Amino acid sequence: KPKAPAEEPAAPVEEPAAPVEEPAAPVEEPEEFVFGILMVGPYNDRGYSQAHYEAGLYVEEKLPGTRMIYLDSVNTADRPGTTPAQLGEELVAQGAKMVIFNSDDMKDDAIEFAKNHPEIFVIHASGDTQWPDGENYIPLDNMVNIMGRMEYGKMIAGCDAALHSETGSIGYLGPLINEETRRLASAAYLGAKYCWEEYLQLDPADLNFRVTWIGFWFNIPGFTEDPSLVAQEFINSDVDVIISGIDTTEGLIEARKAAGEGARVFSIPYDYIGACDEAPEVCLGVPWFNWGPAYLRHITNATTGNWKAVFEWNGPSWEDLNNFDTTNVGYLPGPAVDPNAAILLESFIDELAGGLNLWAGPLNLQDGTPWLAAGEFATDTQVWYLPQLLEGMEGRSE
Amino acid sequence: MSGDFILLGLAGVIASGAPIVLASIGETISERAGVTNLSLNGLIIFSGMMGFWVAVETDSLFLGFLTGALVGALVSAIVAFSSITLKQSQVAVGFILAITTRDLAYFLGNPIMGLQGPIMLSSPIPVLSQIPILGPLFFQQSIMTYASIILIFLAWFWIYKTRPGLMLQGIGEKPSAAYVRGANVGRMRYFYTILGGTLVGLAGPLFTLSVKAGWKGTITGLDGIGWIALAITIFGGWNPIRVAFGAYFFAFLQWLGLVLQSSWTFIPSQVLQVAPFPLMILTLLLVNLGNTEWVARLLATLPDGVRERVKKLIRSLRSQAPAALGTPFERE
Amino acid sequence: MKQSRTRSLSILFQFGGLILSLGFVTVILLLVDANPIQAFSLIWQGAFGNPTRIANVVVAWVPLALVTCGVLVTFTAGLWNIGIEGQITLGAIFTTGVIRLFLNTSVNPALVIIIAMLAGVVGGILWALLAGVLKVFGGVNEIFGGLGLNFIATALNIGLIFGAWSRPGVASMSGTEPFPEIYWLPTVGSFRFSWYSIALTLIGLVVIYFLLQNTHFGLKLKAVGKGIKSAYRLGIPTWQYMMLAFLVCGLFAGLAGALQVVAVYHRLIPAISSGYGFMGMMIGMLINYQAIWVAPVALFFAALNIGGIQLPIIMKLDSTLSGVMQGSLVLFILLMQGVQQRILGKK
Amino acid sequence: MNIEFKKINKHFGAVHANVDIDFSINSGTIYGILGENGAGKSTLMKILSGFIQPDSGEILLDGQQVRIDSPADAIKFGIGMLHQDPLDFPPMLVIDNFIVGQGGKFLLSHKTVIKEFQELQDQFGFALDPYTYVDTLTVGERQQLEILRLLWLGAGVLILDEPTTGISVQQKEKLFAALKVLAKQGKTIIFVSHKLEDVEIMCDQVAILRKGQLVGEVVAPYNINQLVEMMFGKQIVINEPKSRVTDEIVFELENFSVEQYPITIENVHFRMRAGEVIGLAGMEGSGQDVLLRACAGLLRPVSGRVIVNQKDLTGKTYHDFMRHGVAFLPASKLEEGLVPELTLAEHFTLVTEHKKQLFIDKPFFQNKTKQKIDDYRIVGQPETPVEALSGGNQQRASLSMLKDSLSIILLEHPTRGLDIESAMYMWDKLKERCAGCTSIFFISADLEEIIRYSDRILVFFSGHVSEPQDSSKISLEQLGQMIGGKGWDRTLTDEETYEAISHP
Ligand SMILES: Nc1ncnc2c1ncn2[C@@H]1O[C@H](COP(=O)(O)OP(=O)(O)OP(=O)(O)O)[C@@H](O)[C@H]1O
Ligand SMILES: Nc1ncnc2c1ncn2[C@@H]1O[C@H](COP(=O)(O)OP(=O)(O)OP(=O)(O)O)[C@@H](O)[C@H]1O
Ligand SMILES: [Mg+2]
Ligand SMILES: [Mg+2]
Repeated sequence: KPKAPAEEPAAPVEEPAAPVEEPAAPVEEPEEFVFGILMVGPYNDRGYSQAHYEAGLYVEEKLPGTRMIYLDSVNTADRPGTTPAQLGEELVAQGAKMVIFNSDDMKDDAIEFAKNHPEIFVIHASGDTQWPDGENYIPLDNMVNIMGRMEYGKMIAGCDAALHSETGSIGYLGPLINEETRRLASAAYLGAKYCWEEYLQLDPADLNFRVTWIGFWFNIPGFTEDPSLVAQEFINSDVDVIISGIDTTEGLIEARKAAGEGARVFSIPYDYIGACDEAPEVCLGVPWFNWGPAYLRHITNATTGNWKAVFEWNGPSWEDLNNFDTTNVGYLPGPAVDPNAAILLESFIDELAGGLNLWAGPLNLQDGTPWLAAGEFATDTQVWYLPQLLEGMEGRSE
Repeated sequence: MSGDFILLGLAGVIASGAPIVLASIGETISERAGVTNLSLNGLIIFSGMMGFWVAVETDSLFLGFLTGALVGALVSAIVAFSSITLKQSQVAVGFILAITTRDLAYFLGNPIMGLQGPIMLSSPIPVLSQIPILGPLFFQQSIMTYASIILIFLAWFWIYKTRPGLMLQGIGEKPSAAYVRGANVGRMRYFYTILGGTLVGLAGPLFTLSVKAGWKGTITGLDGIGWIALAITIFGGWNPIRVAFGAYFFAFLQWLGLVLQSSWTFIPSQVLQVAPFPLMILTLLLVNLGNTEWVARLLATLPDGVRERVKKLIRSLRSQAPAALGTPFERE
Repeated sequence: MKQSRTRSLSILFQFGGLILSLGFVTVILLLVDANPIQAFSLIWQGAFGNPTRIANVVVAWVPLALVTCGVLVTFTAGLWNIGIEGQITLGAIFTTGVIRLFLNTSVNPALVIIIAMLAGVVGGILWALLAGVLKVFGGVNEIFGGLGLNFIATALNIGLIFGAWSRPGVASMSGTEPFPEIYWLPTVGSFRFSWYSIALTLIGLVVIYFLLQNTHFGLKLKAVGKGIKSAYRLGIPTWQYMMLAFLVCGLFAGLAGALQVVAVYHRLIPAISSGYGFMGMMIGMLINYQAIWVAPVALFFAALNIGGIQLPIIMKLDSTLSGVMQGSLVLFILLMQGVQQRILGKK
Repeated sequence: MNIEFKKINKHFGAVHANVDIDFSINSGTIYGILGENGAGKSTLMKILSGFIQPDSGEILLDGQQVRIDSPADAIKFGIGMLHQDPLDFPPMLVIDNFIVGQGGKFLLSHKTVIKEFQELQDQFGFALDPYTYVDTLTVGERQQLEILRLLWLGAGVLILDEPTTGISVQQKEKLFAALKVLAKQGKTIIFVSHKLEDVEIMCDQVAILRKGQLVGEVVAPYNINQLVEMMFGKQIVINEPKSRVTDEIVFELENFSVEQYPITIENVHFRMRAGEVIGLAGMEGSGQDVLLRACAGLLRPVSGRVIVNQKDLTGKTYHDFMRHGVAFLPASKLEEGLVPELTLAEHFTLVTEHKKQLFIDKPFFQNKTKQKIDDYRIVGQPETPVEALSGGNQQRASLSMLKDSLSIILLEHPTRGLDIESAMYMWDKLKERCAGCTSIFFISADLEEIIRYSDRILVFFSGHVSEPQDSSKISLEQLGQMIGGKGWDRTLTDEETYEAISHP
């Protein structure tokens, strides 16, 4: 049991009767630990949510005595009239001792839930509220924040894209504009620029890196730009590698179509290790999340009494980027990778592993404001709260 | 911006407008016969999912489209049955189906999310595709896009230039008069409703197998398309050519929005995305103003010469719905 | 005597519709290899299994019942107010706007909540009147005017959440920054519902019932709905009554939107209308526009929504099954009405 | 073609519209079907033309028993029917109307068809422009179009259901001439009417229906009195109404012009006195309905003024007119007069002024409705939905809903669709109101009715309005000529009529 709850200041809030009265307890195997996951999308979306779902399966396998329950499509469009906090309670009612909120969008509910349920362990994936250095610090003893350092994945994706671009035009299919999406797009740009200059020995002025935002994580006719059209527009204007930052695979599909019609176009999807499957012939690789090890660690901590409220921003395992047991983010090269480029990509990864830091000055923001002076390296908070795209990138910052 | 880039963009507009063309012309045909099929929004999603599913299982684009067409026929048959045979409100049944088929699609389509399906690629037409400008615009498209373009003219031709088409206008206009001219109004309404629904049903797989290939459940990005297609039917005044224009115009604004995104930073990006809707309302307004009483009254106060001219203008804009649209036909 | 016979016959047909829809859903469930009995009982358990769940059903019931009340008024006037989704959204936007205005002031929070809710009501009314003006003075069918306005309302909502009202730095799908708790409508114990919303809903139900059943206003609305030309000739100011119907419906929709903000989400979220508007219209059709049935049937629909949550947790089924159940129920009941009329009409 | 009806029966709910109808019609004749309103004439003809099916009975064509299940079948057998209201497509071209429904080439080609269309219409002296829209034609022209269309289809039997209502004298003459030609060609013409004079000049033989039954067949020449007795089952005694005109002027039109496509009415001057009854005569679509609606405030005048009880109401709405004591009863009851699905009691609730009452006092209105039902002898209950009332009772209900103190009642076809008894009852009630100083302004297609009940008459001819005619000084023939556009010199000024009425 966590030590924390005792000190919880929110004590006056009365316990909802549900978890206590739930008759799930009596005939049970000794100490089964049930953890629940709330996923923002469908559990089998072959994207962000599925990555969490598979992490849950991973924990079940590695830690006998644990069992996952989940609820997917947790968003108000799909579950009208519900809140993630309320749905978390449903998981508790089914015996969950831990609830994982998998999306940044559930931030407020994760906090509300954690406050109201001090005896339940809460993991908020992608949140920053447990980060003492962060801008939104709200200490809660039963909450952990986990995020993968996807910036590395995106840098590798950017490099991969640059290595394969003949036209020097790379398109980044962005979702909505916020700190996270800005820093990921910028990371991709940094990776692309580095490989373009260092490995291909080309003039950075010839590298054209464009970000087009669709306005949401996926297409909603009438509200967002149509990502298929965006991808087409990229292709029509000479972009030959499309990096996707959105939840759906329009970039890949359009590249597949264009390739089928004889063009030389590639794409790099996002989020899920199996994302290339939808169009392997044009897939250069995928930066993917591996939430398993972090979940395993914190669930183990919870069961063994070692739980501690922390903020974690976990990097890749440089020994093996695609090792399910060790890495937090990975990069799986796709079937379409050119063998020569693969060698260069490998050396880029090695450089990163060796400590190459691309968040290094001199770097200006898109509007020319100096951001990092020469020789300066960005701090974690600077990267996390990146205020604009970087100089040299095309596209909106706000 | 090079001319080539614009040309390719416009070709993309024609391709991405194709399913909307299919759907709104399908609806036009059904409404011409006097039946409003309000189920479009759910129907497109449902037929898209089913078409994709079958295409994945059989690896056959043809079977995928066939399935979509069958789904369209089936759902519109329910609309036809309840409105023609049972004489229930078309709007009510269509509305319910719009919602139910959508949820059904999401429910049944859950297991096939994110699978890799076949994609319909473009098939350039040998000689024609080499014509400058017209070639890339019209002759380097997919077969279904060609079909959608042909459909526009076919539907137009059928309605205005053939004998059965004349009767089709008749049953939507005044079924009793069509009846005494020997038309089996009920059967013809069934036929055209189902035919229209079949075309709408083809729009679904055209999305999931080509324009927005793949099935991703609720985030496939199809929700709302059907309502848009319905509005375009009205916008087009039940004339296939004007309807098609409306569909392309919608797709064009989508494209314009993203092309201008980085240069026109002073406009929030939502504006061009929603632009079709105020425009649609405005058009409906223009088209209908001539039918309203207060305009008639206002006109009465104008001096003679001006009045005649304004009247002519309004008359030319006005598009009249088939007079019997939405009403059941009863012999006695 | 004859009346009671047709009455019981009609109940028989409605029951038939219910059975058919159950059968349909059962077939769907068998199709996906699921146990229908388990699914139905899970939904029941999920809705009424414990007090928290019942409370959650009530939370969903409030906006649903309110919206259905509003929809009945427009239905009575012969109007298809499909724009109701947008009216809910505008209600929520106005409410949020007002609270944001008072956020850092010393104005009494209770007062702020009241003003904000009034503003929400005004927002709903304005959006409804806009559809009304388009219909009455522009000749734009309310279905299409309303659809267009829905899209615009949602775009406005998303535009605000990701633009002018976005949280510092992080525009997110989670909505605007939550309000401090002093601006929340107080809830009952640890439950999520508030006596205030329930009281408002009950008042709304009673008002609508009497309005439509027993008042001159209701009768005139009905006359407008059944025969607008005749109603005009009989001396009813028809366009004014149509506008009034829009107004009342907008009022209820706006109130529902306001409550979603102050009582449920405490912020503006992207899908704030939650599809309640469309669901309310379906309920209206299902109950054949009779106000007395609003409360129980809305409760039933809310229960399906909440109960459906158990399906993915336990049976790994998608919760959209609830929507399928609701839709097929309305569809089959409507079809059976048609069958009944056909059979009895032939006699 | 010879036609034989054998024991035809048709029920509409409780109404037995055709009872064992049994008779035959020989080819080459013009055969009349006579009967009062509701006698079952149209029903029988609709059965013959396949529009509806009989409950029992047989039809034989040239001795062959046939089943006519639909108009399509009827067309196959060469039976064509001209319906009471033209069944054509108003927004379509004349030529398209002509073509639609005909077999022939898949593609439309106007050229060849127009040639034949012209040839055909030349035979009868019709002059329709194939490229105008049907909604710009007069009723008579639309009839001509239908006849041409049916002949083109090869109809051997032509059924005309009340073809002379609403067409001009010239058109009527043309029509009759054409029909005679057709009969000579050996076609069978069935002519349905309740206008004796038409039947008299046209038909070789008539069958008379009453209350769904065949009362007898008569061969020309006819004894009119005998026909009347057969039609109504009795001699009709019509009591002469008394005039109750007073001196007070309640309604005035000054330089009044109004237009509604395609009718324009210009510069009408006119005054009406309390208690006066004014009839508007004219062919359907000559503008009388336009003027009547303008007088009710339903149409806005282009220029001029309307003065009601010394108040200038020009440009005001119908509801303003209502407040000043004007009431309008439209012709089509369920479309414009009564609200379908609402009960009688609900109607009385709607029309009763309630002083800011919120709730409905149900018992009060129940009683009030019962009273009105008794007063006006309406066959129905307070709970009866109005659409379940018979036509006559709907008319009575509408009348009973008028407020008690009205200055002017405007009526469109107050007795259309009513049998003679109901019609007389209507007029008794209206005249009662005249005694209470209410003035009446009414349209009727029945010229006799107009002459009998009006004090003065306004005659309309394609938008032209005559000076008021003194009804006691105009004969049926003169009026008939005037509505056909002849004899327009004989007019009285407003002042003259005033003199004539106030000092008889
Ligand atoms: N569709 C119907 N439903 C119910 N009753 C009907 C219907 N059609 C006709 N009737 C009734 O049948 C009777 C005969 O009607 P029909 O139209 O044949 O009379 P008609 O002789 O043509 O009268 P008119 O001279 O007024 O045209 C009337 O009582 C009429 O009300
Ligand atoms: N829609 C209906 N629903 C129920 N009953 C109806 C309906 N239409 C007509 N009826 C009934 O059928 C009967 C005949 O109606 P119809 O209009 O033919 O009467 P009618 O004989 O012409 O009488 P009137 O001389 O008053 O017009 C009436 O008793 C009427 O109540
Ligand atoms: Mg008749
Ligand atoms: Mg009658």
